[in-house]
Amino acid sequence: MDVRKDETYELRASEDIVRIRQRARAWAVEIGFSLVDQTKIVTAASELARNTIDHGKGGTARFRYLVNGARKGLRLDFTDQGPGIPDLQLALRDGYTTGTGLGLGLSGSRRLMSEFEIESAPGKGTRVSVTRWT
Amino acid sequence: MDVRKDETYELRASEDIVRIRQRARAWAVEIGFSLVDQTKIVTAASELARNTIDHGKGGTARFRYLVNGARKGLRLDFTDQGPGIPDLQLALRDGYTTGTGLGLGLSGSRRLMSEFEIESAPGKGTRVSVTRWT
Amino acid sequence: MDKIPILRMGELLLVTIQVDLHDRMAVQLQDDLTDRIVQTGAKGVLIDISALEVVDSFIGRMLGNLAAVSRVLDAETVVVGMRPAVAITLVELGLELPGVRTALNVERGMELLGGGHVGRAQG
Amino acid sequence: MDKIPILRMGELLLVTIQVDLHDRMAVQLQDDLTDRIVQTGAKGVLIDISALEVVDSFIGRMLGNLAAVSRVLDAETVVVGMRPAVAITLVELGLELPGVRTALNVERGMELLGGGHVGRAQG
Ligand SMILES: Nc1ncnc2c1ncn2[C@@H]1O[C@H](COP(=O)(O)OP(=O)(O)O)[C@@H](O)[C@H]1O
Ligand SMILES: Nc1ncnc2c1ncn2[C@@H]1O[C@H](COP(=O)(O)OP(=O)(O)O)[C@@H](O)[C@H]1O
Repeated sequence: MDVRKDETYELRASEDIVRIRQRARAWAVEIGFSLVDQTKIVTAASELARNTIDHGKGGTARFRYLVNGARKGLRLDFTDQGPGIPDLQLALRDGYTTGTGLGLGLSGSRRLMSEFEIESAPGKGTRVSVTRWT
Repeated sequence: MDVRKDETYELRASEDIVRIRQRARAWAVEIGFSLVDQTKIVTAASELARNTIDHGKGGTARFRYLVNGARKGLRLDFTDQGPGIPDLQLALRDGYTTGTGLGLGLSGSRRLMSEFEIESAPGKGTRVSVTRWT
Repeated sequence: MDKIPILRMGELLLVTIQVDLHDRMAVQLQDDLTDRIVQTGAKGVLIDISALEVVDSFIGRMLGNLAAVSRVLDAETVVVGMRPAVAITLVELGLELPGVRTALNVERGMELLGGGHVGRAQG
Repeated sequence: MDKIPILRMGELLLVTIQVDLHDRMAVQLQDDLTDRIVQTGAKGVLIDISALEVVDSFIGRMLGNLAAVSRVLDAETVVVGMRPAVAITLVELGLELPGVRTALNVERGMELLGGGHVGRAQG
């Protein structure tokens, strides 16, 4: 698997969510995703960026353009050093939230992307990695 | 983080709920919250004060005017030595009540405020702390 | 103890809530209003909450109860004059007043209740 | 800060969301729209999202809240112009906008809201 492009963006304030949506759109267009796939990717990026900022107290988004034979992919890693998630299974449930959201960010992003990975250690932080293949 | 003002009020009878609403309004005005934010804060204070009296058999409300750099905040702590809450997750669910209420006090207050913390020990009592930042 | 006044206007009753309600006043109001609907045979009830700066779940529940009790007694209830900040807060609280009709102000509320009496035109 | 314009068209308000919404703009819009409903006594609100390329759960929640707040104030809300890709994504996200009426475009939305006022034609 080749990495054709690799960049990392800061996520601090709520304005950065808009910026991440724009970047995710640009990458998805460049990689050649269909309009519906672009929309799914941008939506997942928006959800996960908001989690990084709201729940994780800020962090980074790493974007990678992957090539695996004839298939191309976009991998997005969201990393923070926030409070972490004590019960992942619960957090992944539709509608579960500890804040004021709808509790669809994690579960919904998982449905929108082809691959979904999450690691979290209480007190240390959270990393969510999602990938979509053409 | 500085505390610019710190006061504690008694919560015994249902009339105290009206008084807490008036005090919450006065503090929110002083701190400079918008009208909508004032209304959210007063409503959350009303819900939590009623819980302290109805479910917690009375207690106190501590009000703090916080300053954190350019941001100002109002923190309200409701504390009682009542029966406590055996299952917090259940109590935080929309519509869950062991009384005759609508079961929106805890879940609704959480949505209305920026920060929400709850601690409860069966037989010992309950403390709910909510904060809203300008 | 303060009481909430209930005014009669033709076939309607008008309740104007002017003060921040104690829980006991709310319960008292429900009893009083029920009595008045039965006494007067009112077909509609307007509850003016334009003076209320806050509606929490207790008062929201009371409004829902008043509407439900009136309905059982064949009178319709319209809550009028809700402030914008109260509407936003109610929704965030999770309380959407199901079963309670609302109108902008007393005039609109009367129109709504008048409109509800088309039965008379047919009769 | 940018503000979302709210236009008055007779008894309706038209909100056209032209930009990718910041979270704070979304909150501001809710406050502004609620004030305008009460000021104008609008009976309906059209929210045109045809320019939105993405609706995530935050914006979805805002649309649901706008509809709920309007309803509490006796105005109906219709969201118009949702793009097909957005609709598909929303369903997969798990967000089905309960309580939010939708229409294809502004004209259809106006028909839908106008349809609620047939009472006048009869009167
Ligand atoms: N990056 C993170 N850091 C800490 N907690 C998180 C993070 N992301 C998600 N969570 C926790 O998981 C819960 C569910 O997240 P999500 O499904 O995105 O819904 P929402 O963001 O609407 O609450 C959050 O309420 C939060 O408690
Ligand atoms: N201070 C408290 N002490 C004990 N139990 C409480 C307290 N606050 C809330 N509870 C419990 O949590 C439940 C849910 O509370 P809430 O969401 O405020 O709804 P409601 O007050 O309408 O029942 C209550 O019915 C009660 O069992």
